[in-house]
Amino acid sequence: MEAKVLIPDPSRIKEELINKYPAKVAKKRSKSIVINDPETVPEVQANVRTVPGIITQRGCSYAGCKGVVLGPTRDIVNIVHGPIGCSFYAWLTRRNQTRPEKPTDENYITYCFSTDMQEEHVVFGGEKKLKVAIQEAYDLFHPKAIAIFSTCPVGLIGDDVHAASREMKEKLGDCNVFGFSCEGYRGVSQSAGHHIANNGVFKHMVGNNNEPKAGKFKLNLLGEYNIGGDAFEIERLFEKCGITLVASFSGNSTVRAIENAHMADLNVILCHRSINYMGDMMETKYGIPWMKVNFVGAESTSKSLRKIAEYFGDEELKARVEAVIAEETPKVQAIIDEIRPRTEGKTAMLFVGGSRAHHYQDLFSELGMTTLAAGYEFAHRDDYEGREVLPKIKIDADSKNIEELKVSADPELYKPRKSEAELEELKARGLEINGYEGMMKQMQKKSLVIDDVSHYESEKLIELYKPDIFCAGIKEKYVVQKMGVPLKQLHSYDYGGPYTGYEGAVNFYKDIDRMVNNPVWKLIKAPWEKAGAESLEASYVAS
Amino acid sequence: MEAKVLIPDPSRIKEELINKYPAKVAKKRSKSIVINDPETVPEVQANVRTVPGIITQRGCSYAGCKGVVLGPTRDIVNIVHGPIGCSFYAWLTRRNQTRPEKPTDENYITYCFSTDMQEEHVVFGGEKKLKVAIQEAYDLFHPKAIAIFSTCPVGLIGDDVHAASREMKEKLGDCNVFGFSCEGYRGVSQSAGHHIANNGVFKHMVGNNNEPKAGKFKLNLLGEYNIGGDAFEIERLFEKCGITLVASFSGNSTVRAIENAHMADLNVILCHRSINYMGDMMETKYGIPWMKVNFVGAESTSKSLRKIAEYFGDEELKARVEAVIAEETPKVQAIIDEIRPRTEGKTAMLFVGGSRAHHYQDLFSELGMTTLAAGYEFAHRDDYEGREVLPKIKIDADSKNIEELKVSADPELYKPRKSEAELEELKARGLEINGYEGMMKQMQKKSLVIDDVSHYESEKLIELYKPDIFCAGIKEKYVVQKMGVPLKQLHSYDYGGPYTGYEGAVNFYKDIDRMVNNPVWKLIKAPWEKAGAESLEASYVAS
Amino acid sequence: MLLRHTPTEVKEREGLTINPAKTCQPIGAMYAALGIHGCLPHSHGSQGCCSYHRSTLTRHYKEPVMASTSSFTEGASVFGGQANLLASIETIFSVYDPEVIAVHSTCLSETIGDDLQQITKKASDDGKIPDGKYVIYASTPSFVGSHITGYANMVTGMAEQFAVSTGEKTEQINIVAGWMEPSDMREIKSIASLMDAKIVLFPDTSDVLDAPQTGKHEFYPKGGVTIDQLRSTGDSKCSLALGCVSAEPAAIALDKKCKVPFETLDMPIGLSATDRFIMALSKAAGKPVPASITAERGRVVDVMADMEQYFYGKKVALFGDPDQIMPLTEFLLDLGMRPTHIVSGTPGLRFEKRMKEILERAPYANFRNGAQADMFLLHQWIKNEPVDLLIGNTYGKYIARDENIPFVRFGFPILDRVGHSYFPSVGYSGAMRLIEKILGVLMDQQDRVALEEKFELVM
Amino acid sequence: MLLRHTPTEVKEREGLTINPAKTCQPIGAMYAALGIHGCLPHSHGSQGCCSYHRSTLTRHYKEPVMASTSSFTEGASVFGGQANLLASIETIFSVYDPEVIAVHSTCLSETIGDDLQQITKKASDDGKIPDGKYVIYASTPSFVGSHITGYANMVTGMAEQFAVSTGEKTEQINIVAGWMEPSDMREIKSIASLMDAKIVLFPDTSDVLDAPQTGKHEFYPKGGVTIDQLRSTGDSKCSLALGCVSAEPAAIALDKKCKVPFETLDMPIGLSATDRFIMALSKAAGKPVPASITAERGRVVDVMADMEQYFYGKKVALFGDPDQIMPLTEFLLDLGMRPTHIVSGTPGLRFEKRMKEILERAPYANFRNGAQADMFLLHQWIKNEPVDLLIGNTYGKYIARDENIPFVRFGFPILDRVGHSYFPSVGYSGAMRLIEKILGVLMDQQDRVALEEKFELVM
Repeated sequence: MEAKVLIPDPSRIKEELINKYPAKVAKKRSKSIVINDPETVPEVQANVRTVPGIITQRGCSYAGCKGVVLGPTRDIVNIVHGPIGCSFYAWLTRRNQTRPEKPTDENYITYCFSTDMQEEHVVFGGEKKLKVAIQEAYDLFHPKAIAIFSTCPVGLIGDDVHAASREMKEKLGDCNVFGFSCEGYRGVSQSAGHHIANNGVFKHMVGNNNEPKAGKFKLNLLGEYNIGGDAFEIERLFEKCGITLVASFSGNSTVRAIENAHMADLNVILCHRSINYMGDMMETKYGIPWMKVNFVGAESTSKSLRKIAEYFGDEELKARVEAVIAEETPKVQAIIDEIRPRTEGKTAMLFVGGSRAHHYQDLFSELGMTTLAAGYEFAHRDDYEGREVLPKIKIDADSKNIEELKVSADPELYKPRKSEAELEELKARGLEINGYEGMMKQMQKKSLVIDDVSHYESEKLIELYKPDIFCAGIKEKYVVQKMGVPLKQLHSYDYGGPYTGYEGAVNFYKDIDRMVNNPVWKLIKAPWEKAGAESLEASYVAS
Repeated sequence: MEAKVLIPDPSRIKEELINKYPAKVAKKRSKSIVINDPETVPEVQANVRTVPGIITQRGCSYAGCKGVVLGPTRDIVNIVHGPIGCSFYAWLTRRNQTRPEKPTDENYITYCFSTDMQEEHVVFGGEKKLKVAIQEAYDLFHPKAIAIFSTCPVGLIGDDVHAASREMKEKLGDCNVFGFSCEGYRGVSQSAGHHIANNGVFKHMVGNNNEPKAGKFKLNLLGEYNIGGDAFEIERLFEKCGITLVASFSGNSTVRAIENAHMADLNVILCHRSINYMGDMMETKYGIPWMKVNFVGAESTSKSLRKIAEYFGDEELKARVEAVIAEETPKVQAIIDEIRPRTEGKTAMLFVGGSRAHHYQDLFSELGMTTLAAGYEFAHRDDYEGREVLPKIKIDADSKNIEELKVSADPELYKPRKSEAELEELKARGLEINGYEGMMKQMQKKSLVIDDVSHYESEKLIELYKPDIFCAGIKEKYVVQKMGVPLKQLHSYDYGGPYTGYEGAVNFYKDIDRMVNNPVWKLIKAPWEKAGAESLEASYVAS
Repeated sequence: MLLRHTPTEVKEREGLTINPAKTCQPIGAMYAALGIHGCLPHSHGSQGCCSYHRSTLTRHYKEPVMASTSSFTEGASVFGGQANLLASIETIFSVYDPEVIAVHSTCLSETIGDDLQQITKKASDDGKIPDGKYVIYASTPSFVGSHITGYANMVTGMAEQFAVSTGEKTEQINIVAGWMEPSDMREIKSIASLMDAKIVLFPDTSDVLDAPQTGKHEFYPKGGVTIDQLRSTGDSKCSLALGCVSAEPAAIALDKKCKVPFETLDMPIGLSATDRFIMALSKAAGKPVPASITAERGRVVDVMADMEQYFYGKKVALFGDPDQIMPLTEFLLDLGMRPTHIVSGTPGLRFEKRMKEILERAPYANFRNGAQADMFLLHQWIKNEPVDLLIGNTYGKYIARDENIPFVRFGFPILDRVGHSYFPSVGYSGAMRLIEKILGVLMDQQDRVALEEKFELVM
Repeated sequence: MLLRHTPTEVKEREGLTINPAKTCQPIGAMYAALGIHGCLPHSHGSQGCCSYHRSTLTRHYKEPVMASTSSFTEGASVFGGQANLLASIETIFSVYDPEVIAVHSTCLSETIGDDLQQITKKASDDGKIPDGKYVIYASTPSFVGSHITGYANMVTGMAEQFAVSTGEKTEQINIVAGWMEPSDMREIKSIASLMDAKIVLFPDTSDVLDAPQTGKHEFYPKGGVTIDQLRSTGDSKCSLALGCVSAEPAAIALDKKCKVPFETLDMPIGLSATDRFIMALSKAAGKPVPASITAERGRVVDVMADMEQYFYGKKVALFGDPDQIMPLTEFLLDLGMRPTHIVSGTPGLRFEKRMKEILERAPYANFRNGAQADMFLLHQWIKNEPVDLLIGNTYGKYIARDENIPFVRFGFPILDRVGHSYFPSVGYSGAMRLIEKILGVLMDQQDRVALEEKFELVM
């Protein structure tokens, strides 16, 4: 990838970013601010505590567990055990779209359930209330599954949500009830919650439904939460290609599908950060290999479809994939051709999530735009540097607190989908099985990589680089826009999307074109604030 | 009818009403302001010029012709020949509802057509433009009929709309084209326009369609314009009773129906003022008697249905009418019983139209409310004093200008529906055939009757009588309400209705209850404007 | 379908106007006259005109609209209306006691050739005008121009017939209000007051056509430009005419009569037109723009930036009056929208020229004004190229319903909603209101048509 | 159906809250703190709280919402959060340089028993608070009350921790703002200024959460009550608390600490509550009510009278926060409407008592607040007795769509429309806006469902 724009000297910039911090803070932050070299891939400090008092983008473990991973599945009644707020804030705000097959099918995505813990429960314990709540939910809805999410006080006061869940599961008989110890203080960010969620889903759901699934090329979509309908577009492409989607983790998904996931022959991972645990555990227990894919960007989509076809090694599938690509890409190209002259040479920054800051660079690249700086909100080093760095990552106190499931091959269900030899051959042909090379190898030299960027650093970056667009989340949106720079939300897509696949790429091109070229940015200054505004005294000439 | 409320001395009030006028004006107005005596029925000066400069409720001849009579029929393309305003103001503002049988049926009620006369046409004549307009309307819509309405300049510049219409009718072949010389300056009010409209409809439409109409009890509804759906309710009752409506003049009506009207056996007249000409002419030409009816008020509705049954003299019909009355009235009574305690003893004034100021007194009476004063906007003496006064009415210059059609019995179609003897017998049984007794005989003694009330007089009346409700039109609505008195619009019904029949009565009761008892009237004074508002200095006591 | 007979195919018409996007002069003159304190508008014609104009204005404002008429009958039409007008003047002063009667003509009195100047002079000569009272007039033939023309003519009449030049210029700035709402006039005065600019605004219908409920009918409500103020306009240092069609003629008249120089501006609707108005007022007054105005502007731009995605590229059809349509079109462009079809029944080269300038940014736009530039044509255009939004007066609701188009009521008349007379459309506050309204209907539509899985919580 | 699983039959629940009509304390504290000039709100808890609160406030205001967090991890949760808060204070003053840090607790820090008073004292003792800078705090456990409680607690904290009594009373009147929009606070100040009443309003988020677009991010926007003003509240002659739930506690605190007598009023929403506010302010200031306010009131009554038919007897369901619901319910009654179903998640006897008084005029009304008084229950009530109008925050749109009910967004949060932060709902201007909004949706519905022959031009 070649630099389209001149990048300022990054070492000076790094200096500017940290020089206002107290010494200890500056020292810590400097390890998370890295000048990229795609060849050598320097180490990025990641997945460490945010300095208290720093204005961070990060959320909590509960957000990662309930908000990100479990929330999108439509037919689980997700009860948040705790004071009302946690459940309220996660109510429909993530735009996980879902489309039941029949209008009468279960769909609780629009509901918000909470035990609404009061002071007496903090003092005397909330398990009893939780069990009443589970019973009431069951009586009202008779759902297939009820999941319980622990908020901060729950762990501290000693409520055992797992015991309560087991008891109620037993009592109800036909409803799977399970809990998550995803208190907000666990770990250092949402990331802890993803891990906890993966563990729970793996333990309590995957493998419950051994019904064989029809289809020749069966896979699971891991880490696709169907924000703005992303999964719909991928589903469309899979269907066109003749690929069978067994389960999606967890956008537009159902309990029965996830319980059936182990019947697939491949896991494709979109959001590496939030779900790679699941890929690994399913490989170990059931023998299903996983592959990192990316459906963000037209080229990436084509590449990902080809990788899937390559994995299955079926000529008919390969031909069909090629036919789909040939059918879809010209429409995309036509749009690119129209828009690119207006976006070419512009610059972007992406500080968001745990995978999106990587994936969306492809779309900007397709628009001829350069990524000046990027970073994740809750990623680990492997997301930056690639999974080869995994053995080198030190486990700190915060990570140690997150349960690491002991998984072994299932005596009955373990069945390696590919032999060792086949896997080796696939790898030799360039398929990165069970691997992910991270973001930095794909970013240009001298671009900045910053983990857990702070508000202060964001403002400085904008001041120093004056990017044409900044990608982050809702908390950053209006701050950045106040500086006259459009901000694209990459969590909620600014209520647009989908951005996956070919249709999504077109949506994104149009949105970025609109944002960077919007007439409004030229209207910010009032005429009287502009240099050279005429003097106040007017002179009139009578006719 | 007994007085429910004490009426102030009307002679003093009459004094107050006119004492601010210049002497000549006062003298003129005093003849139109009459203290009623239902026994003697004093003469009311009516249908005379409004004094220039006086703020009057009245409109013009065009309004009466196009707005009132011709407007409601859905499948005539009504082209207003003149500057744009006249057509614009009459565009949909009268709430003449219409319900085509099929969704694809002709319905031009939502359209506004004008020749949009410009200065050049005033100078050089507008007939050519008119003919082009007719042709364009024909080419666009292929309507059954096109009617042309002359506005003020047309007559003055000498455009002959009748000749142009004849020419175009001939040219188009399958479209009835006819004109009206209803320039705004003709006559003294809308009333002139009604007469002109009646003449035109009679000449150009009635009798064109000799198709026999099925049904045993066939009648036309004259002077019902389906404002707010009034005609729908009457149609509902007719259908329930087994009465066949041949044509309505002209609400919810069609060209074909009106052309067929002479096949009916009875004309019932609702709005005596606007349409009595038609009743007389059809009697003369076709031998169809007419009867004044009133479907405003539950009791009046029952009475009118009975009168119709009596006219046809059929026992089965009479029984059916009684059954309908028995079915409908209890619902009405239940509502009256609930509402009347809240309206009993309240007072009303009605200054509106040419029949409504009479009819609506029945509804108020059903609510236990007293009419203190009433008058018409554009009526003639017969509407006040009864048709027996007709021979005594002097024809003045303004009336003389309105064409009086010479009508005689149709050699082929004249067929007296009732013999002289039958008619005499019906009259003897109390059926007022071809007659109307007017408003004053039904109003209580000492109530005021005022023709063409002026704005000044209205304000004075409100000041002096403080009525609980005032009935008039949109121009008066907010003036009166500013005085803290609710005004019920009896042209547009305040966008409510229907008010005819039983359902209409219920609607009206509810509306009046709502208006006179609305909490808003108690909120007019701010607390600090009220007598005894506490002093400005507050004293606080610290706890 | 409410307008089921409107065909998609557009054919040029020459004789027939269908569903007009204008009405006639006298109503404009009546409206303008209500903006003088203590004034009774008088319609010199047959009763119907006065009745129709009062009714339409009343429906739009839901307020008393007092006006008298010469009540022509056939006789007057033949022999001339002088007697009627003289009688009217006498009756009016004795019964309604106004400060001033503002007479406007009608197609009727114009066709028969009544000369208002001569008749009012005669009334004066005959002593029918009490001391200290006035009768002014404007010639407003219905067969020329539109209601906007009538408004402009009456405002010009005010300037011509009241303004006096004493020879001593004051620091006062005349602001000639184009046809706008009472709320708009209130807002203009509020802006001038914030800027500490000494202005006289005329006409001024605020506190006239938005009078409070007090339990008493004030025949002449508290508002309106006073006669003293009108007289003083001749000594003002300059005039700002807000609207090249409805306001400029009065400014020209003042310049001609009293040598008051003027600048003509678009009516301050939307961001850019308000920017120009603020700049012009600041310059004319020699006062800097106060921070509070700059901040208010900044809030508008803020919302424009934050909500840009909902505006961008949306096609808009609009109809109405020139001085409102021009800046509104520009505002739509500033919002990133596409003004696609535009009609106005009001003719005029000045209007056409300015629209051409504005539409340089929208070469795709259909625009027509004057003859047969009616809502029937607009509807046909929409059928040929559908739009995302319709803006116009209440009559637009028929098109909006038939074609399922989000609809923002704007202009005159608005007969079926309240708010226009209380909340301004001019200035930055007005721009914010327009933004809220436009966003509101677009988002309501999005919410209405969204598939269940696409129904958005956050927007 | 978006809420397809909500059954019509109402069953009492004790454990489960579904679709809450409230959220938790800390967000209220954060919002209140933003109403102090130069203040950085600080969330003493895990990161998620701060992130969620900032996100929700940002979505509601579409404005920057800056706040920091103690970023608890498991260690802090076990060993106490003192170290995190001390470190936060140090970092914040050096990096973000606020005038004041306003710390609020969370369920986490409350459960482990962190004592904010003690920690902030330690920060002060340790010299971590620069001279002339402040750290204030409020205890806002999420498991008590609601977001409204948190707001009240932080406002009380402001009063308690800043107010100073010098012994010399001033002519100043404290106005304690209940939870209202920046636009509302701006309007309160504008009313006071019209009345020439010397007031200090706190908190005051105007010019903070409605900041202009300037091309520059002002970390501490121009608005907010200043620390000097807050200090001066102790000498004020009296306090008016606008809202017995969200504002009164601060007024009581001022009375206790500095002997400032107070009067508690309903938030001035709608006609009657505004009447009482104007009267109270007039009395407190010893100033007559200016004619312009009386006229503005009269315009509201005028529209109420003129449009009464559209309101009368219409059934309304509403949900939201106590200090808004109470006067709104009263206003609906003044409009002749029938408030039929009302829920609020916020508990409280004061609230219940006042609602009971107001609902004496509506004995038919269903009202519940506190535990399980949620939108699920409201929806069930609506299924049992349908309504003509729904009023509440954005979450109401799901019920509105499912049940085809006209919907007016009012309260917190509004995530899918703009306007609430720019146009006030309080005062007479706010009453006019509410009227326009309510009429708008009712009439839109009428237009939508009307048969073609019943489609009205004039309304």
